[in-house]
Amino acid sequence: MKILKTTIGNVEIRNPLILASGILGSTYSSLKRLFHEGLGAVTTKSIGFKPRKGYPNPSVLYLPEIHSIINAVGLANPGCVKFGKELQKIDSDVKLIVSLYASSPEEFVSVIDCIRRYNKKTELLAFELNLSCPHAKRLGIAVGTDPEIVREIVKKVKRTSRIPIWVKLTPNITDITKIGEAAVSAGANALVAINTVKAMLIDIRTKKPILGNIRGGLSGQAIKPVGLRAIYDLYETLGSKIPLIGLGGISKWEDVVEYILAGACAVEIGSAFTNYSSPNILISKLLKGLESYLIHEEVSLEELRGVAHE
Amino acid sequence: MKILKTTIGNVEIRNPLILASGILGSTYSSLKRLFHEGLGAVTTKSIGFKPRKGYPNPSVLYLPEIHSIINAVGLANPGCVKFGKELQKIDSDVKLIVSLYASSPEEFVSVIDCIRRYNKKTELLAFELNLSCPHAKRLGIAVGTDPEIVREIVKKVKRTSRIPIWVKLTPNITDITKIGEAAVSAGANALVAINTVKAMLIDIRTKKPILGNIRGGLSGQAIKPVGLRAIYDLYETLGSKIPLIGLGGISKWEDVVEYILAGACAVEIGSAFTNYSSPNILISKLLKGLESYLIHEEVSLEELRGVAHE
Amino acid sequence: MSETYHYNLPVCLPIFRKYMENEKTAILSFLLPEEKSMKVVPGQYFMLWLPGDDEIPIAVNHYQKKTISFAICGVGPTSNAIIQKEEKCLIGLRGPFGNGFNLDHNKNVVIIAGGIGIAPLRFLVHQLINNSFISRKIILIQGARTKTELLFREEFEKLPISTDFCTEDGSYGFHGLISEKIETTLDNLLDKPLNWEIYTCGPELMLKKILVIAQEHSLERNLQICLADRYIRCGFGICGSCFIDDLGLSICQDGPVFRGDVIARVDDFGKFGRGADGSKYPFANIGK
Amino acid sequence: MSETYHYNLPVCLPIFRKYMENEKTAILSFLLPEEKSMKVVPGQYFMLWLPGDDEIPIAVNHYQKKTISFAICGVGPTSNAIIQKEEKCLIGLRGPFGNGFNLDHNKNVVIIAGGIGIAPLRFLVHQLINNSFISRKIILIQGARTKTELLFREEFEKLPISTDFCTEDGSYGFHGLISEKIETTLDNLLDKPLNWEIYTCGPELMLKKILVIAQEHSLERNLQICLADRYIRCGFGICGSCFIDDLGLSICQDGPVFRGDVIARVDDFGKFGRGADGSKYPFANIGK
Ligand SMILES: Cc1cc2nc3c(=O)[nH]c(=O)nc-3n(C[C@H](O)[C@H](O)[C@H](O)COP(=O)(O)OP(=O)(O)OC[C@H]3O[C@@H](n4cnc5c(N)ncnc54)[C@H](O)[C@@H]3O)c2cc1C
Ligand SMILES: Cc1cc2nc3c(=O)[nH]c(=O)nc-3n(C[C@H](O)[C@H](O)[C@H](O)COP(=O)(O)OP(=O)(O)OC[C@H]3O[C@@H](n4cnc5c(N)ncnc54)[C@H](O)[C@@H]3O)c2cc1C
Ligand SMILES: Cc1cc2nc3c(=O)[nH]c(=O)nc-3n(C[C@H](O)[C@H](O)[C@H](O)COP(=O)(O)O)c2cc1C
Ligand SMILES: Cc1cc2nc3c(=O)[nH]c(=O)nc-3n(C[C@H](O)[C@H](O)[C@H](O)COP(=O)(O)O)c2cc1C
Ligand code: FES
Ligand code: FES
Repeated sequence: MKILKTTIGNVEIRNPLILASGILGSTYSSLKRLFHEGLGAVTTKSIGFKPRKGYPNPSVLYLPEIHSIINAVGLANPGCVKFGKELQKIDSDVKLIVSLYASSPEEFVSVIDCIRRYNKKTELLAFELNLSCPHAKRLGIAVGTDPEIVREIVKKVKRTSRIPIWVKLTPNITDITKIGEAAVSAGANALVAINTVKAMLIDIRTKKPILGNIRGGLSGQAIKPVGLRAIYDLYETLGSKIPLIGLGGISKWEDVVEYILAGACAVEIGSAFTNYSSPNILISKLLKGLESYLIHEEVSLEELRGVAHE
Repeated sequence: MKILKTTIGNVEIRNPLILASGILGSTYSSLKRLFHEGLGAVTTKSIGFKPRKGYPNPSVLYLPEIHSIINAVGLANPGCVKFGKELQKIDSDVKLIVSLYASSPEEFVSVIDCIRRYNKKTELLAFELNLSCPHAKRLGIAVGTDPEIVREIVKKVKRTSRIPIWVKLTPNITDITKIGEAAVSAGANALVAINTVKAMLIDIRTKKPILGNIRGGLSGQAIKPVGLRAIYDLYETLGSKIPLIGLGGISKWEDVVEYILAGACAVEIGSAFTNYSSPNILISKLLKGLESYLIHEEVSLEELRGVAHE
Repeated sequence: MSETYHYNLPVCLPIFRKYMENEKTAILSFLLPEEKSMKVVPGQYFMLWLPGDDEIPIAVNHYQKKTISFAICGVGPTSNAIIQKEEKCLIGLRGPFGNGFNLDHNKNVVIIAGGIGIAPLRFLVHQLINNSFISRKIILIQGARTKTELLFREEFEKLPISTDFCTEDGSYGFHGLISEKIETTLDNLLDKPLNWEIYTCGPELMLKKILVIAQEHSLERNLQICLADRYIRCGFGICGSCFIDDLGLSICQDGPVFRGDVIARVDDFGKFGRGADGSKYPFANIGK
Repeated sequence: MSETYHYNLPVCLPIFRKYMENEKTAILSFLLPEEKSMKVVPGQYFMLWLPGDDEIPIAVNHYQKKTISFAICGVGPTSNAIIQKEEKCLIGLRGPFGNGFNLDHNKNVVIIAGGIGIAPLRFLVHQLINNSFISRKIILIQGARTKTELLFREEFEKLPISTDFCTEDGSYGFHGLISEKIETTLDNLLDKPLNWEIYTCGPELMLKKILVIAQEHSLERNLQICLADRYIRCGFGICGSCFIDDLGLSICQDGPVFRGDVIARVDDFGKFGRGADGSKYPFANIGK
């Protein structure tokens, strides 16, 4: 399946399918497994400076009518020290992206330094910055909703790390392209969109919010048209120079094609793994569909990118 | 069904179900019909100053997997002169909300004046301001995404009209409560949330965006958790004094209850009418379910409002 | 709608065959790729999308096995652009939509077609011939401005039905308006009027006249009228663009086929259309 | 998962019956409101939500007609809060989840329960008795710290099965650890070892010992182990919280029941758990 080879900036992966952060990827074993089941690369759960238990349960619920998930995991993670060590157990052939969160530029730098200190072995494809955390100094605002803060974070982080920096954008914003532009102007190597869409659920018997954290985020098929539009808008504003990685509700190979036509170079897959007894069933369906399409349309992935804008 | 009587500020309607703007309500006959089939009130398609053809088709598409609609009708409407006249044909027992759009405070005032001039007969329940139109002077920004503009619009409009002013909010914004606060501080009589969520679709055979306007908005079951959260957030910020009208993906009576628990006094129904051979099938299912619930829980609609915050 | 096999989003298929029935009417056919066959009733329509341009409602003109055909008359920008497309060009199909003709009876049949109104009626004729286990009379009265606009005439002349043609310019068949023709035909034919079912499609002003004639014969409940002169946006009854006054019925889902007794209660019938902007325009002022 | 009848969101039901099996273990039962009956396999679990508090995995302890029961032992904040709830209180049920025990064989059966590990095995015992058309031997070996923790003992003593109890303090049955008991029992019983299927649930350190014993008898493929000492978040295999090293299998969906030969390849088995934050903790340090 040579035709599925994908380039994201300077890095090459065997196919454009990447595991989305927070899905299955909390342990070295599951990351390893998902890669060996066929994905082009895998992203870890978002890692912070300190261990975090996350929010009480229920924190991840499936909504079958709309083939979607609502979650409020709350960035549960063992912290960068333990996770840095854990990463060492992953074979070096696994293409790995480490997702990070923090609430200030300095903290992002510390997390990266820490991961690199404890994980001397595995070479990383990229760090993916999850900007959904509340800002340390400016109460109530997520770091990813202010272009200034995003610029500062990316600048600081770029100075620390020679590993490519991908910036993951939230759709819960008036104009996603403004944040995209800020990240790119500060040196981001790729943009990833979208994270989950603000959402919640209420139980009508107990009359209480269902998620332990009350509020959560929506992912899965319901948000595919939303993610697609985000990528389309980013491509239109930023052009083809900056690599875009699309995600949000991808569950069929046709969705992957749509994202690439909108301007993505590669895609991430998350909620779609729900209901598969084994991830490789989904992965091989997507890869096969994509391959046949490229052959049928006599086009390469690169040629396909952004064609919907023509 | 006395227990379904609903108060929104100073107005009373027989039940809390209102037809959402842009759904079925483009003509006096369909508005009349929908009211007679059991809704508490009906909202017209958004009306502007001049006639508008809207965007080319396809402009309204059904997405069965997620029971949702993507649309880019583009505010097609006959303009306030013709529509004002058309409204006169509606019997005065029909509880009617006229939805308006404009791209500046002055234009909103003109549309209201015009509707009142041409429609001397029908008494209106409220004007609902649709703020999704691009701003006349500030290119590319929707009027509803800037608290300053919203405040100015509502202030001007309130000076013109003694009819209650409802302000309909877009979810495509970093913080919906900021706009809600602005509208309320300027005198809005109620807030309506949410409008559609930014979205799009691409055809993988022709490699072109499907909607005539390329970009559109998502409505229907996919956005229910999104609208619910918007109402919950607005209620939390604004408290119980300002009436909230919830919409977005309501398709079952349970959804209505969720919105009321989140803080809505009433709800609007749009996309859910898809796939019903007659609207009254849906309306009576919703009303019956709601009524049994209230009886079973021994609670009134007013008592139910906002309980999820306790 | 979502339960049965149905295209909710436009499915783009290459034009499989194309030919011109006359200089402004193209017949386009497509092969449906699915395994199972789609259920389509005469009178139902598809939204035909010309990618990057616009989308218009077009009745199913023929459907057999997996081949579906449309007869499209060039009257405006989109219909003209579509008929200029050649084989292999991709056109999006969304549908089938709407309430089609009711065929569930054993009566004799009169079919009245005006101009491009023959499009859905061709499919009806074939269905009536092929799916009837009884023998019944089928009379087709087809009118047009001139001989070349009597679409599918040669095909119909070979079928086991009575045909009756008329042209406004007298170039073929009866010389005059179809409404004049019908009046006399009905008077002659309908000895036991309730044994007859009447189907019609064509310009709305013609349909209006037919309704009046049917009412004079107390046949409005035996009359099935297909409206095809109206603006359609969504096709599934949600956007409100196609609702007709005063009943508040949709053309796109409750129609396009209505019984005569229902349409008789529609004030706008034969009088006003609504454009894309929702404003009314009088039918009298425009002619196709 | 979505095809079969299943609670994807917590369905809040009033506690229908509650009683305490001992001072820290409550049996809660609920009436499922649906028309159709839900398919539940022994070893499967529900997420039990205490509204406004937290949600924890609890095995199905009994299920017949529309009544479903759970045996909950108070060990931490949420389990203790749940067992203090009284009848009519609303508890959310989400499930059933996970891969349950395989009952599709005609072998004789040894069931080994340690402490609250009896919870899913009670359902298993009843299913084996009720749904077997063959006669087979069923031996239940149940261990606990003390007599009052031998849950359902009197019920088991009345069933047509052999029972064998042991307590760490000698207050009932054999005086000692269940693992000692098993070793001798297996040695004695298993003349034709492959005719026996072994089911077990209990503290993971106990399960680990049982695996070793089974391996010594080359019985690991006849051994079905239910893990119930682990943190579960989503229940449907998506969040990754419950994956076990090194195979990368989930407890919540691939488990909680695993065959002995599979679990033998799991490095973490009996050694490390993972907490809510995903960090590992050694099992040896904590005791229930
Ligand atoms: C259910 C249904 C089935 C149909 N089936 C067929 C079919 O099988 N074959 C076929 O050829 N056609 C059919 N039609 C008609 C076809 O859809 C139209 O001819 C087509 O939409 C025209 O699109 P256009 O862009 O080419 O022209 P447009 O510019 O949209 O208009 C075409 C004509 O309509 C008139 N018109 C439209 N809007 C207005 C207005 N606001 N004010 C005044 N005049 C107006 C114009 O005079 C113009 O000549 C059907 C229509 C319906 C509703
Ligand atoms: C599939 C499955 C089925 C189950 N079935 C049953 C059942 O039928 N009945 C039943 O009573 N229980 C059952 N359990 C166990 C039950 O889910 C737990 O006892 C419950 O989750 C405890 O929650 P808690 O909030 O009360 O206590 P918690 O505070 O969550 O912890 C309970 C105990 O676990 C230990 N622990 C947890 N996390 C850590 C950590 N990070 N570091 C150190 N120690 C830790 C603690 O020592 C504590 O005593 C089952 C578990 C699983 C996975
Ligand atoms: C259970 C769950 C946990 C998630 N955790 C993270 C996370 O830690 N970091 C992050 O950047 N995104 C996280 N996400 C968001 C996903 O990475 C992804 O952006 C989103 O789910 C949309 O993609 P999908 O529709 O394919 O799932 C999480 C999503 C889910 C469902
Ligand atoms: C076809 C269509 C047209 C719409 N037109 C308008 C409009 O003119 N004005 C407006 O305020 N909202 C409009 N909306 C948005 C709806 O009023 C509503 O906010 C949205 O659909 C969410 O509700 P729902 O999920 O119940 O449909 C439209 C929605 C659809 C699907
Ligand atoms: S075209 Fe939308 S309702 Fe008929
Ligand atoms: S608990 Fe989420 S994957 Fe198992």
